[in-house]
Amino acid sequence: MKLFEYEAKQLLAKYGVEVPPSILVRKGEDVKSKILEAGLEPPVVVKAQVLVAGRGKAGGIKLARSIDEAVEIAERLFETPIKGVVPKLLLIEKAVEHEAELYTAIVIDRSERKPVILASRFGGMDIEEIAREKPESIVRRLVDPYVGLRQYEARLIGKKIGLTGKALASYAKFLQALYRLFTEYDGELAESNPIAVVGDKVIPLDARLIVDDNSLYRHPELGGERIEESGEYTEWEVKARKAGLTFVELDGNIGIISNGAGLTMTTMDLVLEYGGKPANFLDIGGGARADLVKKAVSFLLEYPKAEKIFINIFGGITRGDEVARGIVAALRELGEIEKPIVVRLAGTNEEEGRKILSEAGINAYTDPIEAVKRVMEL
Amino acid sequence: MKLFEYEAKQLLAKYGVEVPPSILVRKGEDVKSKILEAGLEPPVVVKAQVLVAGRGKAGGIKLARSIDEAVEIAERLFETPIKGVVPKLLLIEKAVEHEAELYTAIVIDRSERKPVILASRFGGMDIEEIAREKPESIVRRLVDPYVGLRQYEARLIGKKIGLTGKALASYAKFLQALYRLFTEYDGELAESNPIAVVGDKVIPLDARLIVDDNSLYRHPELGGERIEESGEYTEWEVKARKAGLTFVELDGNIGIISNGAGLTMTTMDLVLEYGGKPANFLDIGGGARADLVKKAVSFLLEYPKAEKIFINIFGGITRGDEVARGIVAALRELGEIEKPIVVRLAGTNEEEGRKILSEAGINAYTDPIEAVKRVMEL
Amino acid sequence: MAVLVGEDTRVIVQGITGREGSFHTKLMLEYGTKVVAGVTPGKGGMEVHGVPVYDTMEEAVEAHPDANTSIIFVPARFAPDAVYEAVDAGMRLVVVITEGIPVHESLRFINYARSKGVTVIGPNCPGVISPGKSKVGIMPGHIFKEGEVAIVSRSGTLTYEVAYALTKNGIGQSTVIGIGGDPVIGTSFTEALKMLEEDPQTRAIVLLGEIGGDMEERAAAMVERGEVTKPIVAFIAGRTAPEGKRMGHAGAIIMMGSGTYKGKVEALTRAGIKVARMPFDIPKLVSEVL
Amino acid sequence: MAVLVGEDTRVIVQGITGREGSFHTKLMLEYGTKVVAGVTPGKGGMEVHGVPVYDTMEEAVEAHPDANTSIIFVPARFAPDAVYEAVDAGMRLVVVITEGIPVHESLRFINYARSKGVTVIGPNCPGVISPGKSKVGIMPGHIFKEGEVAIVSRSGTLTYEVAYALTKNGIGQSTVIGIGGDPVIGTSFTEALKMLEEDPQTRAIVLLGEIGGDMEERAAAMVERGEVTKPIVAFIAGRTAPEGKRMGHAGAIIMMGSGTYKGKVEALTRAGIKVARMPFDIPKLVSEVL
Repeated sequence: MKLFEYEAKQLLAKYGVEVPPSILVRKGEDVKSKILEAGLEPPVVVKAQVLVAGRGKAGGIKLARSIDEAVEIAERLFETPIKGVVPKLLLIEKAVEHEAELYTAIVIDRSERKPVILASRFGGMDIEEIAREKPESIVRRLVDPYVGLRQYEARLIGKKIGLTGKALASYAKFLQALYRLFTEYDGELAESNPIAVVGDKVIPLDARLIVDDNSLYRHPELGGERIEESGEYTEWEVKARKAGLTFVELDGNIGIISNGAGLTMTTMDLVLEYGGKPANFLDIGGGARADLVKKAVSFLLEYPKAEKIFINIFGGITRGDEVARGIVAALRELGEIEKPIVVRLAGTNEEEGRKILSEAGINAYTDPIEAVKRVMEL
Repeated sequence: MKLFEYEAKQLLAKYGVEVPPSILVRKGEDVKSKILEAGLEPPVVVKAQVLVAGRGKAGGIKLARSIDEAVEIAERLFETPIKGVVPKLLLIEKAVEHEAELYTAIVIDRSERKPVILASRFGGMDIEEIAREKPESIVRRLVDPYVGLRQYEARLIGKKIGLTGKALASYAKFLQALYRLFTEYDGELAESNPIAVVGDKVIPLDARLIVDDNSLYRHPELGGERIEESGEYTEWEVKARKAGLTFVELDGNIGIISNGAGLTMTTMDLVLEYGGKPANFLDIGGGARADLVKKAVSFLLEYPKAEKIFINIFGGITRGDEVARGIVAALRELGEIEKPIVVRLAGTNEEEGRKILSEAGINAYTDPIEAVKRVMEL
Repeated sequence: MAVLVGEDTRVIVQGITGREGSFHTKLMLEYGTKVVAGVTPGKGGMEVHGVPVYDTMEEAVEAHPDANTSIIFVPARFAPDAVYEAVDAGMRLVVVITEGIPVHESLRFINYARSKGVTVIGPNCPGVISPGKSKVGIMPGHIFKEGEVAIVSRSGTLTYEVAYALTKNGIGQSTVIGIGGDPVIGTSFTEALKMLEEDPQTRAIVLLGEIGGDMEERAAAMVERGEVTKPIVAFIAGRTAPEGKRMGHAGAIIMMGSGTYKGKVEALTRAGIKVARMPFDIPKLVSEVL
Repeated sequence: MAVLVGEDTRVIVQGITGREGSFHTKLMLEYGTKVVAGVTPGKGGMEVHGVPVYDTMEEAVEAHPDANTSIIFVPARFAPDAVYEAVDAGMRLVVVITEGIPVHESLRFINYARSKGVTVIGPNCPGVISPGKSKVGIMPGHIFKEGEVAIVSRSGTLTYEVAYALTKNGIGQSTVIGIGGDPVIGTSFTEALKMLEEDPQTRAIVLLGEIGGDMEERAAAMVERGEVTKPIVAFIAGRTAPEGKRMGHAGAIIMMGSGTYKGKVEALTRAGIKVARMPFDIPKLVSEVL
């Protein structure tokens, strides 16, 4: 789950990092009086609080040299979709004059199974751009998850991206706070770009935090998933997530339900191979029970892009009988079947499942290729 | 530094441990109305908040069956020294009926360099008593300081001291909180004795925490050392600690100043060996500068038990010239020297020190035995 | 021979009294796996399908000192604890079936296990089977057949699909390892390949990858360096997956342009590995290299 | 031969620009110790008594790849960090002079160093000297003399006293190790004895203990088990110390009736170790066993 910039900055501030003075405004609020109340003097930066990537380039960040200009920009931003998402919140922040811009991110190195810090003296650009244009500027350092990021390591990284003296000490402190944010909030990514160098100190001008969805149960203070606000999901994806389904919308017309990410993707590939186009990815995961299967089938029956439905299940922890019961229940509830459905069933409790389906008049395939061919015929 | 029971319990409560409902009363407060206000129903336990060991046996903990009795006990306790310390605070706590009492402590195992948990099903007794009478009941478990105390380990310990079901789960939760207290507050000791087993859960009836003095700089919320309140120190020891001196009062008449704990103790042993009795232990530590030495000498000049003063310095990180300057400054300030002083000086910058002393009319010895013999002659 | 699990495998099931734990204990027993004990805190003294249940791993190991492998069905919040308990109890292999474990927890327990020399498979994986010898996982046993081809895979169900196809074509398997779909897992492709390279029973290896991460690229580099000499046939799921979308598995996402289908296939091909267009082509390709 | 420090020792001083760091760098250089570099963050580029100063250990090691030993004079709040930095920079021996480090920090960095195979001496210690070869510590060099008797001690100044007495009596020292006065230290008596037992230069060992803890008892047990065969003479400071009072060192406290003078002397005597009544008796006792 992505946090908004202002949330990530609040957390950094909690860990002792100096962030620019700012106010948060909601649509309909009196921007001018809020700015005056807070004593925020221009120039200020008005920033759309949206979760899409590349917000700046998409016009979501604007400099205002006067309060009136800030008000005007704010009004405009509240009406402007940023990569399709209209901001509900704006962060109005004191513009910070600075000498240099740095880049720092913390992610997990999958093969080392350790957090890794990426830092560069070339902030402002995104990391792919830096990697392409100034690869030698990127400092990488693995962190022992049990020991944490030692101060000396933070200093060493700061030194390698060109800092010295008090600014170096300030960066080291900032980096330790960013690491703390990353670990205490189960970060998949903690990033600040750019980080401004202002005389003796560094100040993060932007901050991003992506929290591991699996950890959300232990961060109730984050208020749960921002499915709609995230801008990551289409209307049907939002619906699916709210229903607890792992669903990705695609452009074709063949609805797909499968179990396991690998098999679901392979089912997509298979449909394509036989000349079809998948309308979606829908993975019921491992160990799905009848009610989840029913929910998935009902969802695709309603999902307009799916003109026909291909259910491809190979049971391991998922049991064929549960799958069959779910399919039957969904069809029964809908009354009249409006869309053709092809089922392929193999693996755990395959026989029991096949029996349940055949009693409901559905003939399940064993061979996936025969099944996909049937899908194409319908 | 020892924390008061009520402080340790507040910290445990912060970590989610259920502690008995209680109020804290100060001398002069209206105990009755405070009890009524808090809705504390008798029976209650009135407990002197003092830091001496064996408070219960010394009469510092009393059960009151009515509010009036509680008031009466409180009044009495405020007048009663517990092992020499008159309590300034009382904790009045709801008495908890319980089926069993457990013992649990966490300390550091010096040779393993790891925290170690000690637990026994025989709470109420102190650990030496348990070790003597029921040694087989003591469960010991080392904890990896990087991994921390895992829940399964807490459960395993609970099981080994006879808990099952929900009470076991409650104990495991309690023990993880106690471990957290121990590590987050730099404990030398975190102890709860007894821990009451009350149906489905455990409730700590007492709690102790000794915080490593070296760590106090990072626990400012604890409010610094409780030198006087601790009851650990004599009047002169309190004075010394406030002056920043490492001083222990003893029964003899020969004042001792030395550098390093080992050498200071050895100097005590040496005085005894030659028929004298040390009046104190005063270790100026490593790297003492002139002002500290001056402070130490001035202190012993004032300290009445010290009829004569034996200064035994072997310099390493401590330099002879600094020591000499300190001695000379102290004597100069006092004007007339009232007490005989014998100085033995060896090690780093020995020559420079000897020169400074001889210029001030003091003849420093090289040989400690000659020096101690001279002390005995004076 | 086979790797990871075999005739000597003696299993303790952690979370044996739960729905999945109990169900798959039954299936493992039916397959012939030697499940010697189960653990569920607070359920000590019970039996599940004839397997004695203990409150703690310590007690289970005390009663069954030959136990060397644990399989974990414990819910995500408690699964990390179960891994530490298994490692501390002296297991040599810990198979973590559980899905949904926070990745920071996984990286901590994987580092811990590795520091003690213990192999972790998973989390979020189907487990390991050495057909005819031992099954420590949730895969349907009847689709496998003993033989000489190893499978190592990021995806559970895709593994079954391929194993089934091999079996139908008369090609048996030495060991099938479902390494798991999470971004951080205990045993990666390269580590699994290293084991299989040294296994005398294994003559060829099927590698089933997915988009996301760089494990397939690392495996390819290892082959290019000459560290794996046995023939490998690969398949990568997600050819048609769009960028920036998480395809079910947390690990299966093309981010910042890396981890693409194309990049993976190119790296594998460059290393001389045959990449199947569809998983159903694998039996044929395997026959060619055997 | 000697142990821990010798002719091959190349020292980096961490905290070299501080008062103590600079002063003792001078004394170590005068003694002949090969101090190759110093580190103080923010002071890179300076020189201290001709020794080049770097901002980080990494830079120091890059410029002086022969460095193998660090000595730490950094203030207590920053000293733990300095230890991690030294360990990560590849030092084989880290001598921590600093006093006042929180014990939870010490136990963490000691566990860390040990996991990397690095020896820590201290904290709160005078360091190590192999007379005539190298001095990595704060002890006054002139009181030592090269020879065949090792000293291992919890107390700095007491060590000097005894070394001085030995030297005056013509008895030289192989290596003198001040292990430190804190409750948790990197190298204990038993670990030091193990090294000295294997050192060909060392013919006898002087062990200087204190009240508190059970390190002396453990050393005695080790001797009883026959793991140390060289003759040992011991002295325990604190015969006249009262119970429950901390005698300067955090480690020197008789608590719960354990760690007493009497208990330690009995354990040592039972193991056949001669215990001197006063440190000044040690030279005579050593002469008898040499």
